[in-house]
Amino acid sequence: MNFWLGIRHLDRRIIFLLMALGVAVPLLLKIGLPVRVTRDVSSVYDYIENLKEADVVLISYDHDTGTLPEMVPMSTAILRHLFLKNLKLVGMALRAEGNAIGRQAFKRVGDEFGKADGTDYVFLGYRPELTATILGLGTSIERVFPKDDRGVPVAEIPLMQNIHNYGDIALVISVSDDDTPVYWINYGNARYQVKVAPAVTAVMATTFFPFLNSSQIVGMIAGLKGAAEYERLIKRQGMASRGMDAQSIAHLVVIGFILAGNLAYFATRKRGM
Amino acid sequence: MLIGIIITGLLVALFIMRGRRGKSLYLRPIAGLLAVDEAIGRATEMGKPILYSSGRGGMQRPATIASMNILGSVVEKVATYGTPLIFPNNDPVVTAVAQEVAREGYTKAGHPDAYKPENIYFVTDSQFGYAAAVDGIMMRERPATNLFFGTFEAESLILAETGNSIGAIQIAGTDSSIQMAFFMVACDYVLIGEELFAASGYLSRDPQVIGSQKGSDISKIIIMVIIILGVILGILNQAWFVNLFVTV
Amino acid sequence: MRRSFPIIVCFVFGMAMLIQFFVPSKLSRVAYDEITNWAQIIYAFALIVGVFGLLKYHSEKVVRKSGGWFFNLVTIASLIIMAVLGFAYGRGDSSPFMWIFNYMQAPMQASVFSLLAFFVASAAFRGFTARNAEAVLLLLSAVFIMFGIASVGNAIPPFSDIANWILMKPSMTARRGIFIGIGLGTIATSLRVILGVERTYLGKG
Amino acid sequence: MSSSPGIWLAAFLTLAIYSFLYKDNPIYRFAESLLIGISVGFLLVVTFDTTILPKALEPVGASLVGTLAAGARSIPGLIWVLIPVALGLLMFARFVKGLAWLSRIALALYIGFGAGASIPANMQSFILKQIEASIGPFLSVANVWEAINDVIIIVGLVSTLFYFYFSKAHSGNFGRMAKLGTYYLMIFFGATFGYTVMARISLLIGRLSFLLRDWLGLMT
Repeated sequence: MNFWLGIRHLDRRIIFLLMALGVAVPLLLKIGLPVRVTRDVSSVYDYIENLKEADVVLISYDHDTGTLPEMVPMSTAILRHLFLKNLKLVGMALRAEGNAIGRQAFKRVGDEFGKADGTDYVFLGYRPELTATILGLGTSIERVFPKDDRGVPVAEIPLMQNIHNYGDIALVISVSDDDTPVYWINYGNARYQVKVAPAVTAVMATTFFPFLNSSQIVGMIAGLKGAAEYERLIKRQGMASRGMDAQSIAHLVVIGFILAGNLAYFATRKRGM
Repeated sequence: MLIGIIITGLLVALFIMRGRRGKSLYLRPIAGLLAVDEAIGRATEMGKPILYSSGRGGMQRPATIASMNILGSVVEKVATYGTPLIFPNNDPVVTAVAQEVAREGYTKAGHPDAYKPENIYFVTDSQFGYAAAVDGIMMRERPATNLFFGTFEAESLILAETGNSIGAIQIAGTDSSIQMAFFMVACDYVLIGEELFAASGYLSRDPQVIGSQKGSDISKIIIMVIIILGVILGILNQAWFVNLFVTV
Repeated sequence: MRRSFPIIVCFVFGMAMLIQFFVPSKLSRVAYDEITNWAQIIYAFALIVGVFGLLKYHSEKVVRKSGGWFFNLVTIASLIIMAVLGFAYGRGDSSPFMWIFNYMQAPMQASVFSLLAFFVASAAFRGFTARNAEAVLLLLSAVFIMFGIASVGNAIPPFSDIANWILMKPSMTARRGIFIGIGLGTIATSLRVILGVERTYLGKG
Repeated sequence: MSSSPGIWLAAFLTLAIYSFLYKDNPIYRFAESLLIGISVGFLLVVTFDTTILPKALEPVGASLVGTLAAGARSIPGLIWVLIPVALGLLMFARFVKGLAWLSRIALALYIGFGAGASIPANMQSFILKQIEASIGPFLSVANVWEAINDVIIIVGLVSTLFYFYFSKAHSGNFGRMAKLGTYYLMIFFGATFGYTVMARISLLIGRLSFLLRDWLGLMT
């Protein structure tokens, strides 16, 4: 059979196989393709870099399990930076599924740096009702979260003694797979002037371009790519860098197939096949 | 906002009324809808079933209602030809409605006995459980035609690519702008955006429905005028006009 | 009665929902919550009907021993086991119900979801051929975005800039056009339903 | 390599689903049947816990007790909570010949509810917001490049709307505008496809990481 005709009627399973390899190989081998650090990401990094020791950062886990592959590398890279800088961390969730994810992430990365629950970080738990919760934290954190996620009264947690509302918080990071950060911006930032930085899925990124333009947010980290950039900035290459290699190569595989498909189309059309 | 709804509402109502008085209105052809007849014919010739899906939308979504209208016309045709129609559902309320629509369609076509409620059934509400099930049905029942009309989410391409691999003719229409792109690449015909909602008028030829389409077309002209006016006023730095459209 | 009563119900509740939006009062909020609850209850009962239908469908195949009846049995058995475990032991973090969800349902759903990565490739291979002007635009726009945003092209400024421009300008504007069309189509359909012009869903009769 | 039976089970089921890519086979069909059964069972329990019990059974039970205790005075309350339950029960009328039409009442309520709610929601997010976003940028045109972009946007929007104009034949100048609209639409579809590929590949990365790292322990 003619070569190009063969390409045109290529068995789908060969495409599937190459796709699987395109993702699996970069995951297994460290390739380290170039990553250009964008301004959106570096401004979040710089803002955190300029915080003083013992400043407080609030991280809210506003996503579900479906988008974990994108969210975990992002939150891990951010947490590492924060612990590395010896900042104090307050965690919470505006989604039920995000609660367990955030709690585990705090513990996992906290243990890496030998940080203790209650003195270096605290995980407050989950509250539904975005607007009410975000506004409530502006007046009193303790009123919204009387106890932390382990059931310890907030009044008895050493870390929380000096943290009462947004006035004591240097930055809010919303790790989200939908437009929850918009609520943080509209209620937390607009009403209480707390600084906000969204860490969102790649698909959601376009939603926040207007807020970046108007400087309503400190910066933005979006998707695996954003996470890979952040890993580059903190000089700890992890899951995101590998994932981003896999992303890049898988995309090249898809583009390669499009090219092959077109070449085959024109080669066979000319000969009237 | 209230004004916008009143204007659109009045326009639609006005043209529905004009339609009631029997004024006939022109509607341009939509390729995807013309292809539905052809696709039904093909399945009949090949002696294979037709697979219908309304995707993941609940019955409260207008796109699902539009899908039920299309289903009604499709059922009348398959009932006449005796072609089997399989419709696995993702939502139990849709199942109930679709069964009503199908029963009525078969009765109207004069074959009430040919109606098989077991061909329209609830599978699961799990998005990917549903996708897995419909893929399985396609591989085993080998439909000649797949019709996807309604609100689709990520499962769209899982269904359309599997349908393509079994060589089915596929026609799709959805109100999800993202999934339109996937259907565009994987299906033979696609109803783009509003074409899905306009389909009802084409298929039923009900003058009142066609009238309401005219009403929404006039609204489009109004919107175009507003935009062009907005551009001019914007260049003249008149912010008040833009602010008219700011909603909280 | 059979025809007109459902249409009246539809009209009344449709108008009620429309009016409550514009008359913000405590009453309208209570009414909204109440109707939402009703709709949920109707869904729940429809689900029970649907599950009956599903069990009937599968058990008939098992009883008739039709081809692949074993798989119908798997569905029936797993449904019943899941329901019994859920009702008997609850839905706590360490319940058997959640164990099955975490180690069986969730991974299977995620795997079906990820089939898309493969299907995206095969669809692109077949669907993106430059047959005519429209197809060329479809193709170029997809390739620029893939290369310039998600792949190595992102590190090369002209590609990432072009990709971002496509995304934010021509593509965004077409999306707005689609949105306006869908918005009008939705509103017209909803009005037809409320006014009783469209009643296929009740069986046209 | 993992020693957790849960991980092994999840890995087996993941591979069972992937086997569909090769071809339809009994192992895939087993996983598919299992997924349908489990997911419906899951939905049933969750719906019972979150809807049927707290929104139907408990209120009815509570007001029944209330009626028995307080007598006729609380009968209106009882009727009120019985209405939705009765509507729900109408769904079962479908099984009774001659009464099947009763279920249409419940369906009509459900559909009317959705249709009424969708009108203001669509007006706001699909129409007014889009108009605002389209003409807003013209208030602050900084340079020629921005002006060119703004023109591209407005031409695109108007021509796309022409495409969606149904009650006039697409011929002559009108047809040319509509044709221009389809070009914009194609750019949108291509861009959306290309952009979404990213998210889809992330999912595969997630699954393969599970297999390679959590199950086989190959990623270090």
